[in-house]
Amino acid sequence: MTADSSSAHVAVIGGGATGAGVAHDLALRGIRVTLLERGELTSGTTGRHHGLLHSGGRYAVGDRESATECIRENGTLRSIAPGSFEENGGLFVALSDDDMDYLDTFLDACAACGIPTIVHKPDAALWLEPGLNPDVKLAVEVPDATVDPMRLVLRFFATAQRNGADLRTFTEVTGLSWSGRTVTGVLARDLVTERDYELTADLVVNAAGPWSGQVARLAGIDVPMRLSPGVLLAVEGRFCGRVLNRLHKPSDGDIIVPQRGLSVVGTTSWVVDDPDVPPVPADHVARMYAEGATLVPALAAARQRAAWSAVRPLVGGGGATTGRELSRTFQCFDHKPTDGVDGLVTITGGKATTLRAMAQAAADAVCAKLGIAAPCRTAETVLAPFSAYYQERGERQ
Amino acid sequence: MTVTSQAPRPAHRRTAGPLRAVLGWARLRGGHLGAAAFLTNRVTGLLLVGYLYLHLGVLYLLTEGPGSWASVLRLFKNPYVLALESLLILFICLHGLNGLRLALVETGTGVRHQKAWFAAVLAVSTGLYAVIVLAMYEVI
Amino acid sequence: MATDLESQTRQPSAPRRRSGTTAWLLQVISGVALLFLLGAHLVAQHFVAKGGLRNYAQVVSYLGNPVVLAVESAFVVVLIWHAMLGLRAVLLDFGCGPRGQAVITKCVIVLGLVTAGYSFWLIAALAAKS
Amino acid sequence: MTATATDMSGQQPQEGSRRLRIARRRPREEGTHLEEFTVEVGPDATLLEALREIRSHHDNSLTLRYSCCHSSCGICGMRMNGREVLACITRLAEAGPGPILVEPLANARVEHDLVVDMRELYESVEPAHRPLIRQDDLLAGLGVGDTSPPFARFEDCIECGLCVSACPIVGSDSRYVGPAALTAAWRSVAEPRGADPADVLAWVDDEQGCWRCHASFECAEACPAGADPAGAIMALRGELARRQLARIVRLGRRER
Repeated sequence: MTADSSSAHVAVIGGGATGAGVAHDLALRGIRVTLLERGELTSGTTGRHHGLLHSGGRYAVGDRESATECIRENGTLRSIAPGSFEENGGLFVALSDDDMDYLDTFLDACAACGIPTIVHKPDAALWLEPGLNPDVKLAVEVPDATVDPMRLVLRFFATAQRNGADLRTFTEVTGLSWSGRTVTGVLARDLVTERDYELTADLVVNAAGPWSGQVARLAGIDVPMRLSPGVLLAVEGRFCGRVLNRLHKPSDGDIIVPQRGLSVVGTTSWVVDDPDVPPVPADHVARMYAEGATLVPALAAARQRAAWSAVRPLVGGGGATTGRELSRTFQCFDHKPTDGVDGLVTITGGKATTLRAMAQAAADAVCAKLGIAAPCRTAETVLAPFSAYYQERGERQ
Repeated sequence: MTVTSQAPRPAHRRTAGPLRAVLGWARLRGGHLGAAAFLTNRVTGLLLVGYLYLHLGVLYLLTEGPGSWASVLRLFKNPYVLALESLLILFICLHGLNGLRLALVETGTGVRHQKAWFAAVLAVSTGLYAVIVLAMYEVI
Repeated sequence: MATDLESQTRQPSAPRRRSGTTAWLLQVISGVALLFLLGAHLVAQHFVAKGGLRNYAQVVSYLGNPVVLAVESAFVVVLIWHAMLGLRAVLLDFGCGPRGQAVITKCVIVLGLVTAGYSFWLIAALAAKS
Repeated sequence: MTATATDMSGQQPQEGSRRLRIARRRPREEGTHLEEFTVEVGPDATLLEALREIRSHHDNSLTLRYSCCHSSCGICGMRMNGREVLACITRLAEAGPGPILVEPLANARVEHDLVVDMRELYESVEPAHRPLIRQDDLLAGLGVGDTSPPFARFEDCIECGLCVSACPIVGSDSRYVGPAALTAAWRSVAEPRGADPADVLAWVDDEQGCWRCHASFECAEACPAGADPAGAIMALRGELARRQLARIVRLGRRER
């Protein structure tokens, strides 16, 4: 295996948050990276995210591992991407008695995960957020923040590109090239010039999000994906200064994320098979309005700007009917031990907030497979501005 | 942060040729009052400059003595010329009042109601025009 | 007259006088002045006289009065200034590139001077007749 | 996918077929040709849904940009029947019956099909310090902001380029800085975050800066994010005029 990182070449499939993180991490370690995305960058699930930089509070009770990771990454992302966040914090709002019963378990879980919390009595909560439901019983403040998902991820791409990564948009992977049971590269099709070509690589990383199952099937491998779309509703008008969560066991429609002059209400979840055309059921949209209005009554009369759905690429075998109770940690499959196919790694699952940590784990696995000893430095490298991606991009070959 | 004082010279955007530029003016994409005001101001302005030179030309006949000026007066008795003269008044009202609107709006005051202001300009101009035309034909 | 020539070839960021603002302020001031001057001109010349037109004798006697001379000359100056600046602003939008726009500015200045010259000659000639 | 409302059983309400004439163009080729597609979409389908339907079922060489699907990222700007829109929130029904003409934004170099080069737009905003996060305290429709603490939030402008495409003056002169940059400049003057407003004002106070605008208000009509570029340009002019008049008054007073 090549020990010298500068000659190693890794092909990354998928231009979403995972692809961005991996491309940035590998490029920072001196590895030559070529990323292939069949549309524009972040045009998959990444761009449709409601823009919450998790404090982990929402998963503290149910999924301690994820919550701890979220709060750690929350801090790291703020330091490596200054100026990309509305750092107004978030409130977990208790509206009913059973919400209050959930309070103690919530506070203990947050403490256990290292998530700082401040408890506000109703008048203090209403002073912070005048739009809140007047019969709020109590609110717990956590360090949530909001982010522009496209621009944050583009910062990773811009920095990767600056470090030599070749980002090929509108290029679709149509197959893999083999030597025996080892993947030696990808067969790609430049959708603009309609030209087919082969791209050899020492390792292929499958970071195609909800489509990683389809990409793995190119190698005859079945990755146990659970595709769980969620409907999100954007209404015109900013109804809260900070993120508002409902203080109860995670369920549908219990979050409002302010985004510029809009308020985004999320989300629902069910399971589908086809990631391409997730429907936007009308009753889900209605439920978003209703649930959003319980947190902020004025939202009931707000004008709808858009309702869309994004597919969460969750990991896990059969049995789960809705996608929610599956763990939110990500999975990194090295297909050599499990499927006898070398030269292909699949990374999927995980959340937007933990994209850096997920990329670190994946890059570590890639370096191990390539026999390269290069430490991860993404936690202390400040990212380039997002516009640098467009400004420093060369002409399309 | 100091301003990168060199304003970017957008290299890629070719300067559109005159024809496409002019077509660009008239692209009333939503047909909204703001664009109508922009176009009205341009058209009336150019017409008024045209009239200025026509007017200066006609006045030259004054220096030729009373005979030639009398023929000019006869010309202006012709109803069609009178109708054209009245249009001149309309253009003056439109351009002048819209100019006031712009003077006000272009300092940021009332910019949110700029369409209403132009509607007012249109109303006042047609009102004044009607009064003057009636006066011109000695109706009032 | 129009903003100084070298201002359009200069990069916006170079240390500069306030030519942008001055041109706009002058355009607004001349516009407002015109409302009065043009109003005075229209009323005096066309509305006072019967049938809206003065005959030869009336024109010559009207121009004999020094106050009228002053108002009419001021009117000529402000009108030509406003007209030229407006004409130039419209011509600049024809999109003929920096060189073309420098030519436009020169032509507009020349046109303005010629028009002013002719107008003053005209007023002087008619005033002399009275 | 965006709001194709379907009931839970998953079948779409009655489909309508719409004809789209899309401007196609290969990189580095000058020629642009129109290709017509007929696509089956729901009654309140958006332009983006129709284009994605074409891309996945008719011709995947059709290239376009989109990401957030709810007008908050700003990269799906294009022209529908000559009018600047964000494809993700514009319903096909707004285009009226008959074939719909879909073109890339004007006044920008077309890279391929509906994708334009965003570099100029981002470069033009740089000297205005690219204001990104602003202080705000008014909450929409609640109007009770003055009591609660102010919060920081992203600027309204999503840098989509619709105003630059809509402006009739930008097409006529490539040196004109453009409404997007002037809006950013006004935001830096109105709320200087570290930038020196006089610096920014000096940059826009030029014939190719805020004085080149002739108030057609096309940019304000086209802006999908309520950033009101025209209002910003007029505010810049007002600020410059006030400073100039103040300077004249001071000069007058000093001479007496």
